[in-house]
Amino acid sequence: MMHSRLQIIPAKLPNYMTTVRVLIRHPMETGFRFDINGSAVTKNVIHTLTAHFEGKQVFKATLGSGISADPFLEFQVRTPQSGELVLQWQDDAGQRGEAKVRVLLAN
Amino acid sequence: MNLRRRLLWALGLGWGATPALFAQHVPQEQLLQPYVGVNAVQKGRVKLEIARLADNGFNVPLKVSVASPMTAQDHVRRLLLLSDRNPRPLIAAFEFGPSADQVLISTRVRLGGSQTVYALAQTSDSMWWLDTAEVEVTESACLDQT
Amino acid sequence: MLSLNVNGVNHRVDVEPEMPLLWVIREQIGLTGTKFGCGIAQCGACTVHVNGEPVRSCSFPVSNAVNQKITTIEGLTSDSSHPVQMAWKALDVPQCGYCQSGQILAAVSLLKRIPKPTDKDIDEAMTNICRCGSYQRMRAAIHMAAGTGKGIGSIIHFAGSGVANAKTGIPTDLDIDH
Amino acid sequence: MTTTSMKNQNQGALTRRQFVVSSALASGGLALGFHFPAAAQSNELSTLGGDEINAWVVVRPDDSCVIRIARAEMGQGTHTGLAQLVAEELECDWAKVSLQTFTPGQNLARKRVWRNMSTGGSRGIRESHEYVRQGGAAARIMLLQAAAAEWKVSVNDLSVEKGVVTHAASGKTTSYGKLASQASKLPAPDPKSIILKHPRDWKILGKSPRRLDTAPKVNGSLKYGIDTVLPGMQYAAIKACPVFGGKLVSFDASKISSRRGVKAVVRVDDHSVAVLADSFWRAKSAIEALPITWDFGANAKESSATIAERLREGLTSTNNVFADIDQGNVTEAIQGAAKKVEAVYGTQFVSHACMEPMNCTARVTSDRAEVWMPSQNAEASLAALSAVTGLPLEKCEAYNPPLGGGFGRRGGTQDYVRQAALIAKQFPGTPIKLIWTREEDMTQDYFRPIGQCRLVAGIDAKGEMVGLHLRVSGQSINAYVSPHNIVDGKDRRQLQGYWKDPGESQLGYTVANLKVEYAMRNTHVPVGPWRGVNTNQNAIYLECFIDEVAKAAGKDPLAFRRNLIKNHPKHLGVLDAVADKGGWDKPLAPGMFRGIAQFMGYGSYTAAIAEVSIKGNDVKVHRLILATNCGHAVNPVQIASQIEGSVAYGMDSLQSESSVKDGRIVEKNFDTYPIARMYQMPKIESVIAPTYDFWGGVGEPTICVVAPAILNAIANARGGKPVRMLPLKNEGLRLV
Repeated sequence: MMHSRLQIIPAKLPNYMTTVRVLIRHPMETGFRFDINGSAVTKNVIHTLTAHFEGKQVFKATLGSGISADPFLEFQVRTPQSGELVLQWQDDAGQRGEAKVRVLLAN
Repeated sequence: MNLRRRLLWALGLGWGATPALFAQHVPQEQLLQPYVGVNAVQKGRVKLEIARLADNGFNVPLKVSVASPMTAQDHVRRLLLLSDRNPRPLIAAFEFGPSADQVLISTRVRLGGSQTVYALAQTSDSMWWLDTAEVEVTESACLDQT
Repeated sequence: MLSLNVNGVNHRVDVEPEMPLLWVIREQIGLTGTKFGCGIAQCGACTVHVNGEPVRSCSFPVSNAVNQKITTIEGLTSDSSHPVQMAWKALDVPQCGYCQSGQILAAVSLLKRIPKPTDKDIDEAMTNICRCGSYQRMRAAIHMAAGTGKGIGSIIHFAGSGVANAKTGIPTDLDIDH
Repeated sequence: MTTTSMKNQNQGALTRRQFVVSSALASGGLALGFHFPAAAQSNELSTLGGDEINAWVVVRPDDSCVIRIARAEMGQGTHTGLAQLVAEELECDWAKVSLQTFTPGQNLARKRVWRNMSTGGSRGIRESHEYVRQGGAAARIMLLQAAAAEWKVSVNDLSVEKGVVTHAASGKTTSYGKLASQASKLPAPDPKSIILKHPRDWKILGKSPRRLDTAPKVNGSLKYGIDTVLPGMQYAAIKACPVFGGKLVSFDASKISSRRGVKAVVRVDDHSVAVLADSFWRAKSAIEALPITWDFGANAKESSATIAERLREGLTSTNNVFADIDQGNVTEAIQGAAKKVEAVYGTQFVSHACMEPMNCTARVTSDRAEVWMPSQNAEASLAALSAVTGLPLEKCEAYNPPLGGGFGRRGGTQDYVRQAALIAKQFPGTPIKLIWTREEDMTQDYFRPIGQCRLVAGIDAKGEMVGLHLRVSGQSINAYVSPHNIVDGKDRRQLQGYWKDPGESQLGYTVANLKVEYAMRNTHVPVGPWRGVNTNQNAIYLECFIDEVAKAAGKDPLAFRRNLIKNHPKHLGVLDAVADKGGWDKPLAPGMFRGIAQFMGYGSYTAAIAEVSIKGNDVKVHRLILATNCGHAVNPVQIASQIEGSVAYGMDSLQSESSVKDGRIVEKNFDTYPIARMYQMPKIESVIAPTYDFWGGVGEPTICVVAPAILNAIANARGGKPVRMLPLKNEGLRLV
């Protein structure tokens, strides 16, 4: 299973925005590469990544072969109170990944 | 059928015709049409930051933000990153709920040759906003035909 | 400390005796006209004169050069006025130019040995590599410098509809001041 | 990261001003009138004491004109040719022209006003002739407008010659130097209003003024990238895993750290290690003594034999093959033919072997990064530096002196720049000069790809070729360097020269039943563009085979070609030109044999005739006549230079080989890798046959016809026995 690196910069008042930085180890195989015998290497990219906060979807990314290998994404989610942030992703081969982090609201 | 294929088709170059030696640039109207339909697209609100030169196009840092109050009445619904020259034009699409407070995305993209990158946002009033950036991908001089 | 005479100037250098003369000239003395090409005395880009004889300095220990008279391209003339240099300029011999310091020094010592060389003499003496392939012009320039009257230089024919266009002023023959 | 400590780490820290002064001294020997930015003090480009009329032209009070040149100069005379283009429209005095180059940072700061800075694909002139001529014309118009305003006359009543403006009616004259200041303040004319001169009116173009960059090349004063000297600079020697794809496991720095001058041993990336010392020779000697453990990986099993086997499979396989041309019915045509000819040709990996080995000097601090390097594309170097250091482009700069050869090696592949930056990053402020040994240069290249080609032809009773089936099986450059450029999985680039599309590299022959296929079969060896790219191999396959077919048909090779090529008048034109000037129908001395070939590449049409004799195993090429129709002939003597040079490069296609054993390249230096030398060179004649209705390239197109012309002559000398698998040594032959 893939390994991810997840960093969050928790929200500060007054706007309750938490910055999420995620880097996922994944080749993001484009389907355009060829192997030694001239066969196309099967496309396999992480096509969806979602973020849920306290069970509610707060962000969704649909990704394609235009995203680099070992995809990196930085975005913001609104976290009005402390709670659990869950990142989930899935690739074309059906592999799933998940990372959870507890957001503690700084006061 | 991807968009480029569709274009070739429209130009009567679909089946049987030899493929272009290199991927061609897709004109803005045709690139955006599948997403915006007949709706107008305005410059503004979106800010796309990307270096003017990219070493090989495999790993190009990109930053995009959308100015929006992000209230229940006025927020960014979707943000699309599009390439006018990649084999697949849609690089990524992002969806935000009204609970988001600001839109600021950083990522790294693959660019298949020198091209224009488009950041296209739709706000909750269904309006489309656009920013573009030209990137020179410095590939092998003997190969690239741009 | 080793004592070296390069282009008539004495230098004292603190280097290992086995350090090749090339690197002493380029890095210790700071004359960069002598080039590194292969490091094994194959290409001749590093050619210098030691007591007037061509030497491939990349494979020539500096200790062998002590108390000898070393001449690099910079020391050949102060104003590029050597007949070989003049001929090189007249025929626009260099392309990228990287090998030319070595080529010119090889040609100079050939002409010193054989003032009126034949093509065969040139083939035997000019063994340096030019990757751009400026050989034909080098050969012509050597003949020019030697005054043999045998230099063929570039042979250029104009042909095709370019000739038909000649009436409109497009050159049909070599139009140069060489 | 294993890094031993660096002595004198702050040695390289010095102010910008000090640096500029010292480098100006270092390049003091440059010829007057040649302005290379050894280091740019700012993003603003100097006007050298004159007035900038527009981005391309600066005029100084003494009437001298400085022409800005964007492209890299790597020997082809690109700078001189581009200056001729501008000067022609500017109507200035050529004797007073000098050149100024600039940095990619300066290009970016002005929103890329000078556009593409790269030289490659024989594109330096053919791609930019229009906008640089417009730049010259716009400057001329502004200078004339300034005169008209001063004299209060109509611009239409003015004439200009060699920078002297005359008003015929009043007899007034003035010169560009006096008008420059006023002209520089005028708005630029609308580019659409500019009409460029017809070639019949050319005064500087089409002539052969001497190159502007020769003088510093005959006295050693020209500074190449490898000659860069910065205060406090340290030298780096590098070693990458000899097996491509292998990894660096570890190294024992303690074994060399006490050697004289050695400062540090550093891991550069996952497959290379470098030694830093106070002299390159010390760094090089130390790295040769450094114990290194590599993980060679699976590729260590690869060899020339395993690669050849994979290529052979592709010649007849139904897997991973596509037809770029499939017209008529090739199978039926060949089956029904009176005679069938079949052959398999093969070409080898070859190295670029630029005379100036790969090198780059880098200085990196936390907020500024600079590189000095030989690069065909300075913007690519700048982008690579920015990517490696993580600093934005505005904080990076790349200085690009003339190159000691490029040949495709120093374009998009900026590996040596990345390495230097990765090393320099570890020693902030200390300039690091990385030099590759020749051994590193020849074993860590992006080689010309290896290939084989199977050709089958059918001849009817009249001796006409009624069917041709051609299949290339070999490594794809695009698959290695830019897979996204392969449209719909079909890498047409490998079929360069067999394309039906006109304009660039079009097949000149018309065959009713024709199939042209490509079977991609890759290797672990890195590949890239090698001067002429795929035209070299493809011309050998087709042009040697056409001779075989002509012989089988009992036809003269020229007459056979003329019949096949008749629908393509430009191809036919150069073929006829070379036959005429080469005296194809004239008898040869006993023991001498001729061969002919034609091909198209880089927008130009080329053909060659070779005259060869063979004594035992020794092949002597006596004479080569090469013809090109490059559209417009900007500088005929420089075109001849390129043609003459292409003979050496083409001959190396015949004799050089980078072979593979245990996953690595065997030939490491010029003792085992032959390069054409003086004694091997034939007498070369250039036939320049421009038709003045298009713009073609010059730096590459004639290379591809050299090898097949010689091979066809060799086959004739051997009683019709062709050499099909290169290099020549496979048949026991050598060039003498």
